[in-house]
Amino acid sequence: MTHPAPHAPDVTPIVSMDMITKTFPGVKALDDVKLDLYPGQVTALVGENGAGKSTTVKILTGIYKTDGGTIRIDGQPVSFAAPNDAAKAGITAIHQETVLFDELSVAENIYIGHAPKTRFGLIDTSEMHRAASALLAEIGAPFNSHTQLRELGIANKHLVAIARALSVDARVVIMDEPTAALSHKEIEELYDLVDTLKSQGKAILFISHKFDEIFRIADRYTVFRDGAFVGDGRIADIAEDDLVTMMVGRSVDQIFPARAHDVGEEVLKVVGYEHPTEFSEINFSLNRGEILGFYGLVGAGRSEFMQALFGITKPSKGVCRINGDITVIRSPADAVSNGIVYVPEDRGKQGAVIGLPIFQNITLPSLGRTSRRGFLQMAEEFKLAREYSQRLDLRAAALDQDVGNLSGGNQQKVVIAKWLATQPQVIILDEPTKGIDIGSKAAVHEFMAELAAQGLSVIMVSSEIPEVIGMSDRVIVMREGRIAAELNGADLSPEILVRHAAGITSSSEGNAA
Amino acid sequence: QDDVRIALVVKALGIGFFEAAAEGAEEAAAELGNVEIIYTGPTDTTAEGQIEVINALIAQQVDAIAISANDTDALVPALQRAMQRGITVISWDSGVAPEGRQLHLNPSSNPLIGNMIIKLAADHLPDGGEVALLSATTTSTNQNIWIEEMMAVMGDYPEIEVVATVYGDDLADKSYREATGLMQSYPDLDAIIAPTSVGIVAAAQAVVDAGKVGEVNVTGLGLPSEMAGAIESGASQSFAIWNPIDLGYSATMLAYELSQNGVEATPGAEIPMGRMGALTLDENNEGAMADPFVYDASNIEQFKSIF
Amino acid sequence: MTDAPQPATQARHVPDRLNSSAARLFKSWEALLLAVAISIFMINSFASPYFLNAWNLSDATFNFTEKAMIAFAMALLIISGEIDLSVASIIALASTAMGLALQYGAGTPELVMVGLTVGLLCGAFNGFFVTVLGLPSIVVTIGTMSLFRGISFIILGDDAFRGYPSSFSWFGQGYIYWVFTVEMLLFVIIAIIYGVLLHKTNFGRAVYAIGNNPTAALFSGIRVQRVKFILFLLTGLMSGVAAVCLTSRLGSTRPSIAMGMELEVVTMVVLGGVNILGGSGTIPGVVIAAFVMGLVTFGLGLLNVPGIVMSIFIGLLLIGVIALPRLWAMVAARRKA
Amino acid sequence: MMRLVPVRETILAGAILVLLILVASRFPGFVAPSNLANVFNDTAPLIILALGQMVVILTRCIDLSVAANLALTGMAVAMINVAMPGLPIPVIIAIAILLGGALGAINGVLVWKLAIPPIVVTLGTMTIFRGIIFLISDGKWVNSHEMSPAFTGVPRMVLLGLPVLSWAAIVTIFLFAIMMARTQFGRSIFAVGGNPHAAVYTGIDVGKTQFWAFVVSGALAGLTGYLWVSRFAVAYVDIAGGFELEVVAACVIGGISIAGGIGSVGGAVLGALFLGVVKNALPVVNISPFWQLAISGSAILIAVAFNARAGRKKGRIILKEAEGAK
Ligand SMILES: Nc1ncnc2c1ncn2[C@@H]1O[C@H](COP(=O)(O)OP(=O)(O)OP(=O)(O)O)[C@@H](O)[C@H]1O
Ligand SMILES: Nc1ncnc2c1ncn2[C@@H]1O[C@H](COP(=O)(O)OP(=O)(O)OP(=O)(O)O)[C@@H](O)[C@H]1O
Ligand SMILES: [Mg+2]
Ligand SMILES: [Mg+2]
Repeated sequence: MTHPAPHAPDVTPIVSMDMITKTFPGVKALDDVKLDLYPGQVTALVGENGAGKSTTVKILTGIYKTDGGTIRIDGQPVSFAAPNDAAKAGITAIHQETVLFDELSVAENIYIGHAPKTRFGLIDTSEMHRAASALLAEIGAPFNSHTQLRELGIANKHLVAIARALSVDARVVIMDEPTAALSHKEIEELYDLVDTLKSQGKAILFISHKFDEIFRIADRYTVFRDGAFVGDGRIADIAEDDLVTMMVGRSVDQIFPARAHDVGEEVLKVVGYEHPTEFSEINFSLNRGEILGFYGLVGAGRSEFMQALFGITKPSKGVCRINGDITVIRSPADAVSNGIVYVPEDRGKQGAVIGLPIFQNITLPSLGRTSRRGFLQMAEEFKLAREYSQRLDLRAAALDQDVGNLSGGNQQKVVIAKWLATQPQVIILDEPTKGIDIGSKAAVHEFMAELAAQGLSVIMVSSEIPEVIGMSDRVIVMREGRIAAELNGADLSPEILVRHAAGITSSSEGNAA
Repeated sequence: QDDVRIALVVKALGIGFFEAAAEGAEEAAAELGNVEIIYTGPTDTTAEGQIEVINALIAQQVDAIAISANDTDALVPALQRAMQRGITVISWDSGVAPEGRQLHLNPSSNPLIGNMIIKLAADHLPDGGEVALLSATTTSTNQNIWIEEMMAVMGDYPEIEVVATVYGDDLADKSYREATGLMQSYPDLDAIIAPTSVGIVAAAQAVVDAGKVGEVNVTGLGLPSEMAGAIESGASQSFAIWNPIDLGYSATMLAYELSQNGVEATPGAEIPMGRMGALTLDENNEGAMADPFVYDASNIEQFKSIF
Repeated sequence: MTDAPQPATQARHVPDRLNSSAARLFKSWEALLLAVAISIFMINSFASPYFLNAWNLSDATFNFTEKAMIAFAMALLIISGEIDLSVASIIALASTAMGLALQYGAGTPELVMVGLTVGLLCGAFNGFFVTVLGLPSIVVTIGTMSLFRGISFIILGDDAFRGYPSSFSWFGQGYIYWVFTVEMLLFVIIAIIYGVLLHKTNFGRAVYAIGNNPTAALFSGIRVQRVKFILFLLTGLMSGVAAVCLTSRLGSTRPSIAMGMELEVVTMVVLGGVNILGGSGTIPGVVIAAFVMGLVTFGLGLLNVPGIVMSIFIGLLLIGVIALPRLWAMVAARRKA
Repeated sequence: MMRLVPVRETILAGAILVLLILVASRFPGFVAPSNLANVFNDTAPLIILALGQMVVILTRCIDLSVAANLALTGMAVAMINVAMPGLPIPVIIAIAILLGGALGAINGVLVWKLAIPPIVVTLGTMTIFRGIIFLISDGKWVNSHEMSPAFTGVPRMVLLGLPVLSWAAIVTIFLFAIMMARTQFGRSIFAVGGNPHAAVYTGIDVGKTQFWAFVVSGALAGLTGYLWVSRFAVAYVDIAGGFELEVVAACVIGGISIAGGIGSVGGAVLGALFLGVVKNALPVVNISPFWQLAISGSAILIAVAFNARAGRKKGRIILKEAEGAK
């Protein structure tokens, strides 16, 4: 159904950024970068975490002002004083974070800022809902325009963000990691939408850390490294390995670390965990030195369960045995003192205490050890922080720097360091590599293997099939709040995982075949 | 500097009554020649505010403090400290407990005022009726005493019934609302007695707004300048007040006598206060300046521009 | 990372500190505030001949010691991201309770016990609504602000409790040595206790963590609700201490006691550099702010400036001390561009 | 659908109704139309201020300076009236609104341009405004006999059976209902409070919206300043002292979330009316005025506990059975 895109090299870009520079206090986020977006083509922007991709998006949408350089649209230099100017110039974006309003209706979320008006200058609500309904129908959204946004799940919210981007008649559509929160089916629908936009002659900027999808839908690529432009070209002309090398500055071994799958005695046993609305009948055990993968589609309730295990939410039923003893965990403090720690999925909100210095973040749960009778001992704290930041190869200017100034990947390292410093028995990693670039990802995998080898038990929640299969000794698949299957060894194949996660039983598969 | 500094501390700055008293103090100062008046007070009627003011005055080593107190008891420690540092302390208008001052100057005698306020109401109710009290704050010393004195003589007015006592906190809006509430709760109400210059004005306004001029008579203690409108509209037939100018004048004179002329404040003493004659102290070292004076349509024009 | 160019053992070195401690001290809010305090002191000494007098300065401390006692506890509460607007009303209720106890023949030790206990109970009441029911503290304490004082009014009406024993007057009127009052001693002791608690203990670290990010603090194993509850208890307790001092100083209890003091306490805390949104602030800052406010009120009082005009200065100081550095940064940035 | 019935508002209206019935069972006179009109008239200033405060709170700010703004504007127009008794009242009202708006703009600029937290800004301006009243008036009162009859007459002038003061509240309610539901500004207010971060991305200037919210709140405080001073026929430093807390309380009782983004015009109005009815009913049912403070404090606590319960997230409901129907 897609037309072959006009690949003629002489086609002129709609948007052309040149010599763009942007500095934040202490960080040169962009340094003389260039980026061209062509009509009817998808340009993939790739780079490590903190390479400056999202910053570029924010400059193109008028949220940040540049310190230098020019942006041309159809060859004419433009400057955006505010987000509205970018929208007027025909640039629209689906941002990396969902930027919507829970208390407003779907239609208002789509049209806020550019709602249709009546003759008296008031918002024309009926026209707004009509137009919104039309848009929602176009992208196949399973809800109507009057729904409160609050009532929608994360994937549907993303559809609203997409509808909003389409509601302005844009010529340039930017998508910053649009598939990170979507399930398999929705991702496919998004790809179709991208094809449609392409065929309408729109220029698309697509940001992703997933190489399979870049090679599937992009026509061109641009690579940034550490805020600098490295190169660009046609996807058809480059091999995956070369793109990775360009991006990281070296070649990266994408093989998962080899591990000896010899596991020790049982450390943790969960029996009959239940919650009134979120999960039910959770039974499993975890052994010393084991990596237990938890796979499921987004929203399967894995995080909810892990948080219950960590004492954040209260299960209505069920017991947990640690080293054979029944242990009641009422709060994270209980969990920590029993050697269970949790690296949350939402780094900014739940992980790092932004505002506190790095060393204080690292020692926060270990203060009992670094202090004397409740009184702080700064020297002990620095000692502990130094030890673990070195172990994790933390990149920071100083240990008393605010953790908020670190890049996402380094914040993640601080969170992991904080937990390792407590010398836990069980570490739960919720989506440890989400939004992490390919280079750091390998390091995290390496590190997990090392932890397991040292006798730590690891629970890894992940939605990435290769990671789950590559790292886990055993995998539990969750679906709709329940354990759908427990798999290991030969059963670990992508097809089987997806089948259990999506609830396709073997018999129905047989019927379908 | 050899000027005698006398501080006139009032309940709160900006109240017409006290502004007039300050005028009287200045008059006394002019008469005495070498006196500097420090007119001061908090901006809200609180004891804590007055204490801060007193502390500042002690620090300046003023010669005398003449205070109209927001609280009988709370000011005592601060004023005692002032006396320890050699400062003459008297109270006037609204008093402090005896251990916190050398003498107290009552504007009038409390029984006279108590009788006066009920008589003003009764004079216009030959057949008796229902009256209600609108007082200042629940903690105002003088209002409470006058109401007590009034209750003591209620036997002389058998036809008059006091149906309620409410508090307007000396705030115009609260007094207004309380007065309106009174007229709603007691549809047959005949008079509102407000022994406070803020309350009486607000009550008069409330009566006018409720369209009850002629039905409900507002009386009590008020300032002619503020009550002129109410007399004119008929919301108030008459009201009383002592002359605040005289009061400020007398307080200053007394403070001067005590601090400069070595006069002792002891029970039975007679202390001169210039053109106002002399103050005779009772067993509590208190004395009354003069009778309250009644204002009505016949004399209001004459006084409204004075205070 | 097996074939990464660098061997994993040679991790890069991250220094402990970015700036020297002297540099940090110099740039701090406390330094700015101290400069303000010293200039006010100088101006006052020139403006009034009565200012530089030990007894006068001693009297002047009464203007802020009671407020500051509460301000220290309030500083911790505000750093943790909560606020308590009911402190002045707790004073009223605690003072009323002491008055009641007096009616039943309580002596000085019992009176103090009653005052502190009622303060604690009020703090627990606030803490319950905020931490157990999960309600916003600003709203809860606006409610209890009316409720606590309302109960005092119900008990006392237009009456007053008086006749406190003379030994009781020691707290608010007594002197330890020469011009040094009992309240000053309490002020110093409480300042030290809270300074140590906030800056030198695990509890203080938890307070900062909670103020910066309560969710992450919870996920780090800190008992967030318990810490907050304790902070409400402490604020209630300090209000109880202030109630003892104020009642002792006034020698009587009326339901309108300490009316409006909550805003002065909050002003003191904010002027002391505590971020009203939580997460940062220090006890030394609050101590200096207490002196700044005391010096301004006392200095202007010596010139017989009415209290309300003084409050203009406090208001300007509050906004100005925060606004000026930001304005300056803006102007500097513009000049650079 | 749940959304069609605004739950909070209905329950609050129910509570007010129950209150009225209780009072009426002992004092039928209280619910006579004329008395209810009085109660409404008495509550009108609170309603107007609560609407202004609502806009500010919705944008995640708070305006503690409303009462001081009211007092300052009231004093200013009273003094203008004394100086120029001939100045027509519409001009006076325009001055009041403009002056109030200008004072609000001071708050707004400090919040917008210098990013000082609103509670600090308005705590500061609250004391500064009060101080300025003292400075311009020299602490003196402006009394009724000094004001022109037209000045004091307008709010009590009766139009179609209701005083102008009541009409001022009704018109404000009407304008706000339209503004909040159907204008770009009104919707932006919800967006800014609901998710300021997202508002930036959708091209809404958060600071500017907050600025205008303060201007609106200030302008209404200015208008109320005139209405208040002319109604009580007196102006002095301390008028409406502490009223800002009552205004915030009305908003809280009306279900306006102090965290911003949630609330409605109906809620603010009902919250104000609730307090108005309580305040007016107490003296009538002969409960000692000393009880009033404790009762309104309890009302705030109950209302906020209740609102929080009603607004609490119901969880995500992953388990299918839990949804019931299946
Ligand atoms: N508001 C800001 N203030 C200070 N530094 C910032 C800000 N926004 C981004 N940065 C810094 O700029 C750099 C580029 O960040 P950016 O978000 O553009 O990276 P990215 O390529 O989108 O990374 P990711 O793949 O993790 O999304 C990082 O070092 C980041 O820490
Ligand atoms: N309705 C929703 N509103 C907001 N966020 C949501 C919603 N549904 C899901 N999310 C977010 O999506 C993420 C995944 O949801 P959840 O934790 O329930 O499922 P999971 O099986 O753990 O999925 P994951 O694969 O992300 O770990 C979480 O970050 C959650 O906060
Ligand atoms: Mg990004
Ligand atoms: Mg999850």
